[in-house]
Amino acid sequence: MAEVHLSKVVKRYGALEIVHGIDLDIAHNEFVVLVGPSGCGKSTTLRMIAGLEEISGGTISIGDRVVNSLPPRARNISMVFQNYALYPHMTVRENLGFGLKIARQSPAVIEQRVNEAADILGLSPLMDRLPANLSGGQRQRVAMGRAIVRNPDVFLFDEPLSNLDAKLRGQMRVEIKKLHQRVKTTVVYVTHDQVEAMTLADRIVIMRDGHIEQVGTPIDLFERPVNTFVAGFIGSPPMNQLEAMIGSRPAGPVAVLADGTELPLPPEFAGRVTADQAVIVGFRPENLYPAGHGIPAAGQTLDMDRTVSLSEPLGTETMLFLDFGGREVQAKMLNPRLVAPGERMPFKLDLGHLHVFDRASGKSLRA
Amino acid sequence: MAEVHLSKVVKRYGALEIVHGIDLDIAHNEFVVLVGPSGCGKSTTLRMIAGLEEISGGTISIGDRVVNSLPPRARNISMVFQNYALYPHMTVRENLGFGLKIARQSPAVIEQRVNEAADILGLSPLMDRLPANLSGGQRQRVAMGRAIVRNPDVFLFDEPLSNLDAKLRGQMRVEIKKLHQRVKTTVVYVTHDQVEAMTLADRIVIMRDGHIEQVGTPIDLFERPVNTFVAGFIGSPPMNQLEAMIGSRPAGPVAVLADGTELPLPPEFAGRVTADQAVIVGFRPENLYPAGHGIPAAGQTLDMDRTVSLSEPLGTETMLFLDFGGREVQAKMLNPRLVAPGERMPFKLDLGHLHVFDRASGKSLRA
Amino acid sequence: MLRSPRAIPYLLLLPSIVVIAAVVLVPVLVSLWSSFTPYNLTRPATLFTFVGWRNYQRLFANADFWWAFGRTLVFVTVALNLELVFGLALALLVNRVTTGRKTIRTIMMFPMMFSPILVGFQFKYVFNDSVGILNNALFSLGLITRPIPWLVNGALANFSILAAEIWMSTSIFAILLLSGLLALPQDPIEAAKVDGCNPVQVFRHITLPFLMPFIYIAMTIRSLDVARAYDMVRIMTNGGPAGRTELLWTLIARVGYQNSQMGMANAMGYVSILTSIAFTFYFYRKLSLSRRYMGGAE
Amino acid sequence: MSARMIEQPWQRWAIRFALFVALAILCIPGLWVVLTAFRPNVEIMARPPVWIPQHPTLDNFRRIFGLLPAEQQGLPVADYFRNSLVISVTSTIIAILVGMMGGYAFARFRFRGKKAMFLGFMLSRTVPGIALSLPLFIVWSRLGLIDTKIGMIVIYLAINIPFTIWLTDGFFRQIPVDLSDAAQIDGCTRWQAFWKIEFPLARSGLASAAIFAFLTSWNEYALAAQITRTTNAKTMPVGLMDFTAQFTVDWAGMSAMAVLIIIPALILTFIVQKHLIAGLTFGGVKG
Amino acid sequence: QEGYGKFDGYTLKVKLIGGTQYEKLYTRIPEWEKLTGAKVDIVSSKNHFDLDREIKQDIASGSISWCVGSNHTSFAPQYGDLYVDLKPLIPAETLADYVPATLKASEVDGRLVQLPRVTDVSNLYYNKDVYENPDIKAKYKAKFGTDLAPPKTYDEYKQQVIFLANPPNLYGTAFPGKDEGMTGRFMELVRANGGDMFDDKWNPTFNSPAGVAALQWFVDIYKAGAVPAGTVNYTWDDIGQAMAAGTLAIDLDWPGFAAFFNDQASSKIAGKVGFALAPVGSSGKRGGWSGSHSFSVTQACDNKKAAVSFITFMTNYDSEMMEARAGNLPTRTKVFADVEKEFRDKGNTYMAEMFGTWEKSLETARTPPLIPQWIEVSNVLWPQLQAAIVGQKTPKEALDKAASDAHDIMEDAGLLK
Ligand SMILES: Nc1ncnc2c1ncn2[C@@H]1O[C@H](COP(=O)(O)OP(=O)(O)OP(=O)(O)O)[C@@H](O)[C@H]1O
Ligand SMILES: Nc1ncnc2c1ncn2[C@@H]1O[C@H](COP(=O)(O)OP(=O)(O)OP(=O)(O)O)[C@@H](O)[C@H]1O
Ligand SMILES: [Mg+2]
Ligand SMILES: [Mg+2]
Repeated sequence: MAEVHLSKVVKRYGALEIVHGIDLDIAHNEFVVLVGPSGCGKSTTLRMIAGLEEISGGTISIGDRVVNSLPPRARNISMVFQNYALYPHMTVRENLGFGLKIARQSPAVIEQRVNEAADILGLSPLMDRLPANLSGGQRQRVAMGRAIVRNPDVFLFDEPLSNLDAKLRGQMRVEIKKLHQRVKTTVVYVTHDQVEAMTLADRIVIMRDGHIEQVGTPIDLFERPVNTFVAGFIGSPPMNQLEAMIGSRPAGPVAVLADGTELPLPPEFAGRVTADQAVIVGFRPENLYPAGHGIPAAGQTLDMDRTVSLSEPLGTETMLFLDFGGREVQAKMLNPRLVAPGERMPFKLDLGHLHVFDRASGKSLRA
Repeated sequence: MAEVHLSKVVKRYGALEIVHGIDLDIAHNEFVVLVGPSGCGKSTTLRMIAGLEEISGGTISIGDRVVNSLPPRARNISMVFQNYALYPHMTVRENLGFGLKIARQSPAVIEQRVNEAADILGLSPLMDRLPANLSGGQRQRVAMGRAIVRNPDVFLFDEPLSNLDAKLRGQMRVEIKKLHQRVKTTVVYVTHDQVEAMTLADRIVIMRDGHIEQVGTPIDLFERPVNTFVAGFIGSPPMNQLEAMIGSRPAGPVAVLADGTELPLPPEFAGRVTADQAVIVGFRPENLYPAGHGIPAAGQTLDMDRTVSLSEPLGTETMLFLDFGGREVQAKMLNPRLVAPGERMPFKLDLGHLHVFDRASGKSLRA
Repeated sequence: MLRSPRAIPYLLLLPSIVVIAAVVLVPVLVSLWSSFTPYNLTRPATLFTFVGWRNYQRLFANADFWWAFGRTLVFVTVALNLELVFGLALALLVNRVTTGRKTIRTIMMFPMMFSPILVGFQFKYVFNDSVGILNNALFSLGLITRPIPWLVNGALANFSILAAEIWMSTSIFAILLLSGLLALPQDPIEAAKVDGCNPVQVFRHITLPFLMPFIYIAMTIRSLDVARAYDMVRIMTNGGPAGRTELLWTLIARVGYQNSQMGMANAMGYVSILTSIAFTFYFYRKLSLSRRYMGGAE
Repeated sequence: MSARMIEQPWQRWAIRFALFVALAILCIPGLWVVLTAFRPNVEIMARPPVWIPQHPTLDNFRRIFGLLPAEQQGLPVADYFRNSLVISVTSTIIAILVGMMGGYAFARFRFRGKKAMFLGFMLSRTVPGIALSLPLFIVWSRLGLIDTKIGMIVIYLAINIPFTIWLTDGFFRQIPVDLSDAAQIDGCTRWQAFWKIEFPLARSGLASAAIFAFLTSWNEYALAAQITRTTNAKTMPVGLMDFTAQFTVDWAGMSAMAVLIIIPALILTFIVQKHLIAGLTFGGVKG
Repeated sequence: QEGYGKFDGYTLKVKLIGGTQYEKLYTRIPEWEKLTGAKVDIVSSKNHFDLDREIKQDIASGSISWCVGSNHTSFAPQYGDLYVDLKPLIPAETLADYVPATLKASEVDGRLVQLPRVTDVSNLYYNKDVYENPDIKAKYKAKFGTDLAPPKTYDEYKQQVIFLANPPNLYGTAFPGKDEGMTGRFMELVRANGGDMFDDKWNPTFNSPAGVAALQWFVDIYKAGAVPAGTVNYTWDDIGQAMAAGTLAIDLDWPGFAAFFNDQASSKIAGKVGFALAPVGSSGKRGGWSGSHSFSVTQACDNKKAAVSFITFMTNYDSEMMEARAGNLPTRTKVFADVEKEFRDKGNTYMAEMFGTWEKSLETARTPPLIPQWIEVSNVLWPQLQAAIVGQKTPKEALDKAASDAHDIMEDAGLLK
């Protein structure tokens, strides 16, 4: 049993406080993904859990032991370091097998486990190279392999796939998922990749500046971000966010944009907004689409003609940039065709998926 | 004028040949993105262009000078190293300003340019830190900043954004685009991010194992991959590829899958396939969708009921895994709803977007 | 030619080569020649009498020489290894402290400030059996009732000069290894901790391999440098009593300068050079192997 | 990353204790010499022993400087000191510069004859002093370098250069090549890249080499005794032997002189050792 | 007063023994410079052994560019014809002022290659705390039937030191156990026993019965614990320190220690030191090992007159008085009497007594064999002596081995007749 509990955990470097007393309970066998902007304290948090960084305040426990002053080796964890931290004097094979050797596994077991990991990671032809003679991605895979050959209580992954190509990353993602299902360990995983976060996580933890902003299942975070930060952070391209004032209309409250456009709010906001409240209205690019080139909205839409200022074709979809409500917003065009900048097109905004946040606090006004 | 020409460039480490004589012409002011699986020789190629790696064979020229034996500083390039290579004993400010100082720019100019870059990169509060006291992403931004403060003839970027969060990465992408437009330099850019590749590149170069597989505009590569490798590499999730035999039917050639399913081929393949030819048929997950949850196909579809074995909700879309043609394939469900594994749904396969490759050579059979 | 990049390493090495050649090469050739002559210091003309291998033949038949030779080998081996172990331990300790680091390091190097001759006198008095401080201390503590003749008994005398040598040189190892420790990368150590290593295992599997190149460098430097101990040994025992602490260096110096038989002394010198070369070669091989992983050109 | 590791209090104390013991062992024989310098001779090797000086005195120092009425003639300590300082400092600086160049060449370049040269430098140190001293003396006397500071400086260079080369070679190898690559991309010549990037990063290594080189020259006796003769070039350790006569050794005076030798060495070492810095290359490269 | 000549503008290069004990004399150099108008350039100033090594190097490298060198009777034979014969250069009447035996000992092959500056010979110092202790005296008397007084013979010496030893606080005596000191003390006893180191034909004879008896004497007192066990490693300074520390009852030692032993600041036995003549051996003679520090003039000197003037000045009456006042044995007959008187007048009977005692012993004093090979022979001899003393060999075995090695050396040198 390896649940991980962080309670009021603080990290200071000298006078500089980096992590401001975070609380987090991770259940046994849970897969938690940590996301957040660069420099928000993700790695530091992992390193504190691993025991590599002194904890300036609060407690961390693994299982039912408070581990604050336990050395890393007593915590039974595996970690993929953001900067790999390979053993430069050992070959790939030795790097992979080192943890097992220390755990006094028999050579046969080591051999087998190492080869297995190497196969998964596509490292087999490189087993006798030194890290210095590997490419960036190959090094990262070695770092990954070193973690997965072991059977720890907790896996800590710090951006383990960031330097791999999309295809390999996809494969690895599946392998990690399998691994997690097979060995039933607790995983804390840092990533900047939205797809990874969404597909792997049981729960996602969003950090900002050493605080936790929201914890929840992927879909939760995606559909019910508690504030503008989370809304802007989850989903790529990010949610369009526009300043607006609440107006009350007979049919219900509307959001009045800077250019006077009125967006009728979904019924769930009735009673949660007050007239003349300064708010932020958000909608994802997916919900703004050229007519006929999107997922037809289930409910009401706002229809308009807009000039496209820039288009970014991505293959099966194209991102379109256009002015709306006094700002540049992004729209997503499925079933794409070539769009030249300057082209005027009819757009539809799916009003059923509007998000509304209080402008002062940034907090979501949804239930 | 800084076009870059690689002609029969070979790189060997001892007896091991890593780059096998590649040819590549990059026009002045072109933005070329290098993609390829981990370890295929992207970094090596950049480093040879930069003059950091001896060229074992062939020639590289920048502008109209053959630079094979010119030292790096004579080539007037900026480079972001995959492993950052920050000056550990200099503060962020000094790291950023170093190149300018060496070029004997006046302190005022240095100050201004460094601050500008720091602003773009969000490094301003960290200017007096040493690299050792930065987070991974912050280090990467310093590496990036060091390159962009200068005005070189050629920019070389080696996975410059891999450790940044999606939001920042989006911003940075825009900045790079702006930079490129402003200073009119030639850029060679290595990335594993499909969106980056698609949005930034004038042309994408796909490498595999030290060879160039295909060079073309992003849309070109996406829509007309020359072989199964490119088809599988561009697009995420990757194209579904199934083994099939060509059968000839009165209505035109069909691909017969392992389970006997027949897929009528788009008309463009008529005359390009022969009966009983062993082929690979490919289609992107976007073109296989639960009825009502996809972009309605323009032409013919294949309709079928299938059991979903696994679903991965990603927010605005959900990936579904199902058996088809004797293999597990991925389908994309737009306008998603919760799908439980085991649920049986009606699927549509858009037959207008089929790709067909010769099975032996992997080559595309399209014109 | 000189401007071509290929010349750069040679240019960089040129000053070193010139100095070494000037100071070492010519003298070495002269002394090599003289080892084939009956060269006597006070009779310069003897430098031009060639006697072939006579000096060497006599040498090989000389039991005293071989005793001194063997004793020197043992002395060097034991001294170096102990100094290494102590120096390493010291460096590791000093590396761990965070407060008063500068002072502690300086104190650590304290014995290095002592000129070897001074160390000779110092330890001669320390080990003096009747008025030396060691025996005095042992008496005061009531540990002995009869003075211990440190510099007389064969084993004790060798122990004593060994102790002096170790005292004098452990710091050198410590400082060289400390600077190696300072350059130690932190990442692999952290990785090893996470991989389950206890401090000893971290040391064994990470720290030590990283230090190995520095250890070999320090070993090489010291193995060639122990001859510094000559000044010290000469003053402490000058090889006595009854040749029990005779080392090559005391023997050679006595033969060469006191007895004026430079030719013979140089022959002895060459036997020891050949041994040193073997040592050096061994260390060089080890060094190259141990830093295979390091950056830099092979 | 300069992580501060988890360390139990008992560990901290154990380390402090072990260190204290180690330093005590290192210091006591030396401190005894220092104390001797401040004792009258009666106390030095007395039976029963006198541990703490009962009658501390500066007479031993006064004697050195000729300040005692009985001894009008002091030793030319000022000259010895000047010679020692000039010789040691100059030879150290040059040895570090020249050796560093060599070390850099070995660490960063491939070239023909590299192994042979590296070995050659090593082998140059295998020659025992005795085989060197006389021929060296002969050559030096032909060149007029006997009893000159230059003569000593050159000799110490030859002693100090080889190990400076090995040591700096080791340290330059520890510095990721990518850093100098980055500097060259930033427009540096190789020379600039060296001075601005690699040199500062090799600082610890250079400092330890410098300390070692300096103390070696500062304390060297055998060759100095041979090549130097007068106040022109005689160094402090040779001056130390002024306290030995045919039948006597003035141990008190010698100890006082030793103190005079040790103090400047301590000061210089203290100054230089601040460059021994941990983790100079941390944070530079990833992986 | 002698005339010292005029050498205006000439620079005399000299190579002098250095060290605090010897340099006091050099304060007189300016006076000579004033007298003669010459300048003195001290091209080297080193201790005894280093100076020897340096001179050998100069010979080897052919770089004799100096005129005057410090010398010593033990070293002089090695230098061959480096130095001139002074007899023709110094007036006989001047030479007559020196102690004849000392001057004689300064000759090598009949050539006066050096002008002696201070002489050394050993006599007994004893600790009055021990020798005048009624308790000890009574016990001694009870045991041997004679009064306890400084020994007259080596046998008595042995008996006393064994009796008096009470380690670790008090030893009977100590002797230098290595290097030339060991050889010298042995030689002294061999000669006192009627033997010698070589016969007329330069055959080593120290393994004669007289030699064996001499070595046996050392072995006996060593075995009996009358000397510190470490004595085999002692050199003069160790013995001096031990004596000054009050841990020796009696000490056969050099005159230079007299002042040291009586100095409150350096010695615990100050005021309690007595002198006695060195004991005699079985032949009834004293062994009297002596040697002198001296000055020599090189053959290569370009102005031998100036050089001779310099060395005469440095050993003239005033110079010698200066040396004597510092406690060194002068080499001029008159100075002995004068300095003794001077000390007595000043109430320093201690030093006066010292000069009296030592002057007596000079008559029978002898140098080691004045041959270049002496040091080399000594170097084969003392390790063997040590071997016997520490019980590794019998005296006979040890001496036979040394004699055979010495024989080889003499043969190689072509000295054997
Ligand atoms: N010093 C070396 N010796 C031998 N092989 C090397 C050396 N350096 C790199 N390689 C090999 O060269 C190949 C190309 O390396 P390169 O760094 O160019 O890959 P890459 O395309 O940048 O990969 P990544 O995306 O993982 O960074 C890799 O297979 C790598 O293992
Ligand atoms: N040694 C240090 N001293 C001071 N500040 C530090 C130190 N190490 C890290 N920091 C700061 O702590 C903050 C958190 O760092 P951390 O490495 O945890 O970020 P992160 O969330 O992992 O970011 P990234 O995604 O960029 O890796 C950063 O702002 C960083 O600048
Ligand atoms: Mg991080
Ligand atoms: Mg790469």
